[in-house]
Amino acid sequence: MTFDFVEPVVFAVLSIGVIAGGVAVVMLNRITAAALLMAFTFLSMAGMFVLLGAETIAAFQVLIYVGAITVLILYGVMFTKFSTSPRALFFQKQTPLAAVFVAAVAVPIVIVATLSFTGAPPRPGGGDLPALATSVFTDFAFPFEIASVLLLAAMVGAIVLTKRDDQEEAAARRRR
Amino acid sequence: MPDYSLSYVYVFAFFVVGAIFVTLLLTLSRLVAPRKATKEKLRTYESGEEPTGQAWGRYPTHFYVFALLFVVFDVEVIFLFPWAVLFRSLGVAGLVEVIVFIGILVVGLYYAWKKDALNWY
Amino acid sequence: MPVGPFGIDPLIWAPLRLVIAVGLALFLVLNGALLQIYLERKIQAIIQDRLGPYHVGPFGLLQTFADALKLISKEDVRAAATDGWFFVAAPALVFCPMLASWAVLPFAKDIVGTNLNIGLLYLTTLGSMTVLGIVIAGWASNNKYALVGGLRSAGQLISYEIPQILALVSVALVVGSLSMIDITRSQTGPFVNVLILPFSFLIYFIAALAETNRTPFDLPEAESELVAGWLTEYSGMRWGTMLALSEYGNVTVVCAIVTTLWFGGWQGPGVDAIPLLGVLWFTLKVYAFIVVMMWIRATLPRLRIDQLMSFCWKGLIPMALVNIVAVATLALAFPNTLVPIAIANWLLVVVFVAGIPFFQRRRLATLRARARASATPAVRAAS
Amino acid sequence: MTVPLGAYIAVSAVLFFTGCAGVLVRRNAVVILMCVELMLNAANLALVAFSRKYGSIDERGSVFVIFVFVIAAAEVAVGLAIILSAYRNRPVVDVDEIHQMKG
Repeated sequence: MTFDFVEPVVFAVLSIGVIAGGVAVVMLNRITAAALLMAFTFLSMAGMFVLLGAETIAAFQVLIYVGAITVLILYGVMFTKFSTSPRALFFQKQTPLAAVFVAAVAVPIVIVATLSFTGAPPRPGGGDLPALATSVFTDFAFPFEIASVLLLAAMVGAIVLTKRDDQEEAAARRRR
Repeated sequence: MPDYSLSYVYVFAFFVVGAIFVTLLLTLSRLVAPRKATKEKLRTYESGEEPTGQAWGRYPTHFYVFALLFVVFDVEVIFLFPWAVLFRSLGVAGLVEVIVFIGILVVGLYYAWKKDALNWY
Repeated sequence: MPVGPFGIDPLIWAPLRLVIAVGLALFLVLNGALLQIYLERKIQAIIQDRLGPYHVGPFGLLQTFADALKLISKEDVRAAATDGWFFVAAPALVFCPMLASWAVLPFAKDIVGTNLNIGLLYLTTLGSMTVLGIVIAGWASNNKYALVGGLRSAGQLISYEIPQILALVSVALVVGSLSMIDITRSQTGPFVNVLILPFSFLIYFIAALAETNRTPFDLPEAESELVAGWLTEYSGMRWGTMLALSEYGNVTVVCAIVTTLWFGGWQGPGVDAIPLLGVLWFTLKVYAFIVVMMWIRATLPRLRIDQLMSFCWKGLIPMALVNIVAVATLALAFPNTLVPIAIANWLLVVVFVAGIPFFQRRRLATLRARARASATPAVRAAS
Repeated sequence: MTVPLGAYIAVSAVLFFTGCAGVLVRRNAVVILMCVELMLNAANLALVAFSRKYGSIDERGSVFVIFVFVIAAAEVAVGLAIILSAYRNRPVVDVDEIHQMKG
């Protein structure tokens, strides 16, 4: 008995999940629903990484995207009041224009990409962590340090942006 | 099937069993439990006070700083795990890199501390 | 013909292993919830010199069964203002990651769901998924208490996740692998990891108390302040899955992680002769930690939210980073022995435990000074 | 039977252009951030797929994915901070109305 049919089936299910989630994020009016479906897309994407044999990347994907970024975005949704009327969420004039533009660029690229990369399957098997660690800490040591500087800049910038407002608000409260 | 695929089939099976289990429990409860909804019963519970307005609105942004710091340190962690597994073969160079990395992020933590962003009002 | 563990054909053993692992996990979660609620009530009662449940069954043992039956047959009230699908999906979002954690936790030699290469990373990942369920639950309730409770709970969970993960990293540093089986096997005989890494154990255990909303960090669902926080609008079995099953399940999971990482997992006397004895040792160790958690609940008062946050960000996280750097440096400097790491770690424990009262006193002094400075002249004259 | 590389690239491209359309069409700033995340994720899929296929043992492509994670986290953190900051001054998250608040 062989289980060769499993991989294409799993791939098909995951790709439907990824694309349906992505389309839902674009189409849905309710932001919380969009955020949750974005998390769903990320989870399906993690499944694809597992299918490709990149288990470490899949774990990082869930850790960063589902665990951190989605929560951050949900926080952002909660701190802003959004309009619930459906038409308020879309540009009115640009919509057909954008659709035509994206379709014109996307369709050829998708077709070319699909047809040009046939051939041997990716190598599953997992165990990509040692290779990853070696690359990051030897060849990519400098980008690695730059990454920390980038994170520091993001941290400082975001704190400045949110803190300034807190002080202003506190000052306003004191004046009142 | 290779061992690798099998492991993740197991992981997936655990998730599916969890979902099925929750659904079963809730269905069982739905079959057994009475359902007599009244208008008063379905009102939002606000400690016995009259509920006023919706809860969805603006909340102060100091919550946000913690989420932000969490994201930054979470990203730090994804570098620490590969390093922790291989740090014996990476040797002193890897250790120095990671210490510099942690050091730069600790500067950010110190900045948040001094900016009074680590206080929850 | 290849022969798998226990002399069973591998082709049969593979699905059988899955069934055993899922079954054991579900059994532990269900049973654990029932038993832990009973234990919690009984231990609280003993410590507070009360009787606790004693009516239903011998020693009140059947009390929680009765409670569970009551929960199932209770009306499931869904307030009109709640947000449809999210409200329904939240319990599953909290429950599934908890159950999936059991996939990599070894009950005994060969009795484990799977042996992932990235077991520790997988556990961290699942821990971070729970937060999503809680935020969604708080949001979907459309209730101010629930939303504030959800935000507070999420803030607490994400904050304490960092020291938790950092503690795990220090274990990975010493063992050199992320696989739970390898970590268990690396602790032979009496030399369990807690002797080498007591400080990371301490950090993990404190953070785990916060992650599972146990006292002294149970303020996301503080009944007296937030009318049970993000669970306010949940009732009936929905509440049962959220709180009774998931929360107590999470308690069991973190205790199992502590057992596997720092206390040798299923290893114990007589395991080599009878492998199934490992399940017993594992369960006993897990329950020992659960009892410790209940003891802590009876002993310590609840923290305030700002104390909680500053304890994490100003105390635990810097100390955990120091711990990682110290462990890595010493492991590179003395590649053949773990004794320096152990000494450094015990020193860190002493510093940490001695430092808390010191910093507390200094903080109180600054607070008093600030209060004195900001007081009005009349108050100052009066005092 | 296995999945060819082209299938992964196709999924990646479709997701990328979905995100692209979202950025162009939506006017809610938070949703635009989400769509940018989708695009980054699509790029990740392509990177990992190519890395598994053509990369030698050192996984260069996957390393880039890790750096993409860093950038995505930084971007969302600062982006949301800007949105919240703009929102503080005037309670609006629609990008075509934010330009009204000059100075």
